[in-house]
Amino acid sequence: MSVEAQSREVTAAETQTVAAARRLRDAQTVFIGVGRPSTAAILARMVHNPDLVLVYESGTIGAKPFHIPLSIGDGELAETADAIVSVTEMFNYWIGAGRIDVAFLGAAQIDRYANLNTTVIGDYAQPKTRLPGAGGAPEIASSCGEVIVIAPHSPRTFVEHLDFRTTVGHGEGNGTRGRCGFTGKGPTAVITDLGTLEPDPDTKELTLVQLHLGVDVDEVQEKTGWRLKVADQIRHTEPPNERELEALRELQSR
Amino acid sequence: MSVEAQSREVTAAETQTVAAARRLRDAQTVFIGVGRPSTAAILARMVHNPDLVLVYESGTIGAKPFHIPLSIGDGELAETADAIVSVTEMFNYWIGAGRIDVAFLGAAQIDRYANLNTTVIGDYAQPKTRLPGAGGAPEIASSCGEVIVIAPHSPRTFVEHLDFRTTVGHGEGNGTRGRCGFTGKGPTAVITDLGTLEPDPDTKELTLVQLHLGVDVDEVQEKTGWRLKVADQIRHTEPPNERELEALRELQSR
Amino acid sequence: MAEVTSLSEAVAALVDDGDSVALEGFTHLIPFAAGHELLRQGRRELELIRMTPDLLYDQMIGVGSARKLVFSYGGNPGVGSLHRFRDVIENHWPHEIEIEEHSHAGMANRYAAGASNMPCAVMRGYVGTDLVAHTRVAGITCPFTGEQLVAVPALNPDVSIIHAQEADRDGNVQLWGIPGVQKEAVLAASRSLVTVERIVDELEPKPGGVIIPGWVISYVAEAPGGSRPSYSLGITERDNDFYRFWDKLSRDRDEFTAWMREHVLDREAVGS
Amino acid sequence: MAEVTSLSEAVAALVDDGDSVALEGFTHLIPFAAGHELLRQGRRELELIRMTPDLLYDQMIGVGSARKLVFSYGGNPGVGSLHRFRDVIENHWPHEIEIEEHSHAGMANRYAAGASNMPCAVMRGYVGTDLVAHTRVAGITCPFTGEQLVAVPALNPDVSIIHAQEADRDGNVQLWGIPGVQKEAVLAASRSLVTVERIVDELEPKPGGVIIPGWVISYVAEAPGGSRPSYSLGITERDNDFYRFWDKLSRDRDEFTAWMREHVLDREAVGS
Repeated sequence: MSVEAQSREVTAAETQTVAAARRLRDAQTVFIGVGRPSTAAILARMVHNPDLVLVYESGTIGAKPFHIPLSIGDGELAETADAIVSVTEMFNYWIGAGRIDVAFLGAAQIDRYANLNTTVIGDYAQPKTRLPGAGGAPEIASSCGEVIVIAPHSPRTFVEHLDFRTTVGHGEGNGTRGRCGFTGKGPTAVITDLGTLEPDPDTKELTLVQLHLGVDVDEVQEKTGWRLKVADQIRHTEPPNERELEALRELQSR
Repeated sequence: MSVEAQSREVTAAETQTVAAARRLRDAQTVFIGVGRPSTAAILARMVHNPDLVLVYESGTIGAKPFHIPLSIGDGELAETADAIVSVTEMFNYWIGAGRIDVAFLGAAQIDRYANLNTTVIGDYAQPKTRLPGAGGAPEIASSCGEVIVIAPHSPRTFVEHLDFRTTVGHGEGNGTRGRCGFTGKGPTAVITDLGTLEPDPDTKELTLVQLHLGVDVDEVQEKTGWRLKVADQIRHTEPPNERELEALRELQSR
Repeated sequence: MAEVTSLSEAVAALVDDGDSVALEGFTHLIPFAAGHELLRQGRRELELIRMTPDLLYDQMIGVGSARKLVFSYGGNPGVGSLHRFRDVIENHWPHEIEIEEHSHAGMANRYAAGASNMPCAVMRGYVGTDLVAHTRVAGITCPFTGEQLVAVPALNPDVSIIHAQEADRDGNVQLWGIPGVQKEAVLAASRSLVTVERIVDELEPKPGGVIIPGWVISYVAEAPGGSRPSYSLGITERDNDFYRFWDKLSRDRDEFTAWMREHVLDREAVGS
Repeated sequence: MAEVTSLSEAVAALVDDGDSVALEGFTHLIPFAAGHELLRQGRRELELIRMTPDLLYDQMIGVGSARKLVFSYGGNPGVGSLHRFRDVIENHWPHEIEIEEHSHAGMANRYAAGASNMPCAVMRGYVGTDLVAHTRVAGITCPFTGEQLVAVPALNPDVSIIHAQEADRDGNVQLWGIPGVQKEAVLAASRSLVTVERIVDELEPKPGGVIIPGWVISYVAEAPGGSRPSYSLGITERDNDFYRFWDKLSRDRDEFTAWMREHVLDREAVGS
């Protein structure tokens, strides 16, 4: 693999996935949906945190998939789980009770306070695009220890105003979560294919803190639908190292 | 057994147990505690209703004990059950949901409206006798299809006023259960070692409707702590037949 | 005791036009065969209830059997959109339907309340979202702490239909693997049908096995492969390729209609 | 991850005087060994929580370790009275304690609320009984139907202790047979201990097996026979004769005290 790994350029998607995986280094448990979040969590178990407990909303706790699952209920998740519980128990005893350290969420729209829309584009009654809906996101975001949003960086996704607020990130800014009685910290990072945004400690407004290799601030601003807050000292994402890259490519080739 | 069965006189306890078992002829499911109710239900499965589903509050559904269990959680109940559920599920999904046709309950005190006391004799704060308490009885009595009370007939048990109302039978008479929002019919019979009482259809006051062999109304009245209502046409309990008696004695000898 | 009969007889006896029907199965054990039989029997005006509509409800909505849809996540898991689901909401094709959507936590608690014969369930959630203005949820206060919580109304379908691995001849059912909300759905419904991969002389309790006694089930019908393209753990595998195939096929109304006629409507019932 | 250690070390690390402690196990899997170790370590002023106090709490109350008792059924199952339980309430021997009693349904829902990190649970029950005047229950109205329901406060013990058949070396626990409210008790508590019959290299999922992951448990300790005279299904049998024997022995304060000294207080911890 090593040679092959060298022989190919690192893609933005790979950088994004690795950046997400690294965030799980110190987590005990992670809640994940399908797609890139699932890939990142499996990668983290391979490289950064072998004891990481993967929890899927299908009720599988401690799943150890060898392949990247297509659905959150693939047979391999059930076969490799430490425990399988009903969906009711999952949301009441595990998610709602706040037992999960980190949750990965995606979104079709995200605003400057990391509130998420997965319901509709356009008007609710007459939507331009009907999206899948809430799923587990609202309660996952309110109860899990922290939320990491993984989204493609484009003006269509990073919008000034959500068409529908499906999931509360930081609401109208600092204080909203407290007023709502949420137990979790909410979004602590938004990881895109261009870089990483984190909420400002005081205002909770998303701030660009990290750029992936070869990306500059102007490009990120261009692809963000509001006047982006940028950290004074902007860091560069450490590129995927060989071990991470080999593991990720090997995983995706399974 | 037959000869032996003939050779011994039928005891009042045997008549009471058989009378209780016969009440389960048409039931699909019965909820039982330990002691005589359990014996009666097992006897009913042996003689009157082989498909009867025995449900114990320990969470065992469809238990088929060969021996009379000492506790409601004996290993044999778990080993022979169709399904075992948590106590939370038992009370929410099964008892509270009203899925059980008949429940057998006992009591230290019972009043003329078949309300039950299993909490204290005397004052609550300074009881003369502290009894075990409610257990599952209040919700069993409110939610099961009907309740059959099995109790020894004595003035200490059949009292004018309960020292504590642990479980509502018919409350202050007809209408109480409706006002409380109970879904089940409540007590439909009280079976004692002397006879059977049933609530009056209009007033719900317990009425003596059946006398066991060799018992007369005066004796029942003597052992009842209030002026007992007696049915115009009082029936005599059909004595245990040979099959019932043999089965009961064989069961108790296991 | 459940009556063990054929899938077509069970569906005919259980479901009327206009009924509220929950066909549950959380990714795993989705009762496709039963849903297809509903369509073959021409049931209409149904209130279709499912946490995850998945391909099955995409198909049922697309052929016009639904009057209302109650759900919490209407996507093709891991693939993308459900195109018939989108088309009926975005363009009212084949006709307009009513929708009621919740979060997964809300739907799961609604089923649990229904199974407990409670009028509602109390939980935390929905707060601060636009869902509150568009669905049935209400505030309720904890009498001990004063905390503001939310209540969701119990879900009690006229009919619930699930798929399981096994039943015995008395209609006692065992399923294992991801249990989802199937037990709750059956216990919450007025009437129920469980289709099974196989009927056995005696259920042998399995690790992770969930037993549903036959006396709380109306009908049991044998339907081998009845969860395809979903799966029945240990017996069939999830057909992930079909989920990808559906993404392409279902984009086009005519292709969808032709496919449904050929592969569902003009077919015989499984196990009949 | 749970720390796998000895019973005496786990109890010393977990429980302080004055704590609220739930030792659960519904007839089955009652953690006698752990309760006895609490007594040997001289814990006092405990708030003891159990649906069914059973012989274990009769012993713990009788030696004076309790400040308060929270329960729903204080009898010797199938035998009769718990004499130490009666003596402390009727005669304040060895000292006065506070009691809080509920119905089984109330206690089970309180544990479930605690496990869900909810402040209360909503149910039907208590209505029309004298319990309402003597325990913590409050009316609450369904916002959809207007039905008057009751709420019970969540139960969140400082420490929950249960017994199970098996654990692996990471502290993942499996129990089977009657599961009672043990999972809820562990999830509702701030800290927890699970004693097990045996520690195995790998848990093999059993029919009816309930798995509690090690990462929600504080300590796991091996305690073979640790549920006697209760039982661990498949490993030990319930000692019904001892339950009958206790009925006679425990009537007399001196005989009780002597027996406890000889068989519990002066003994070594199991598995230590």
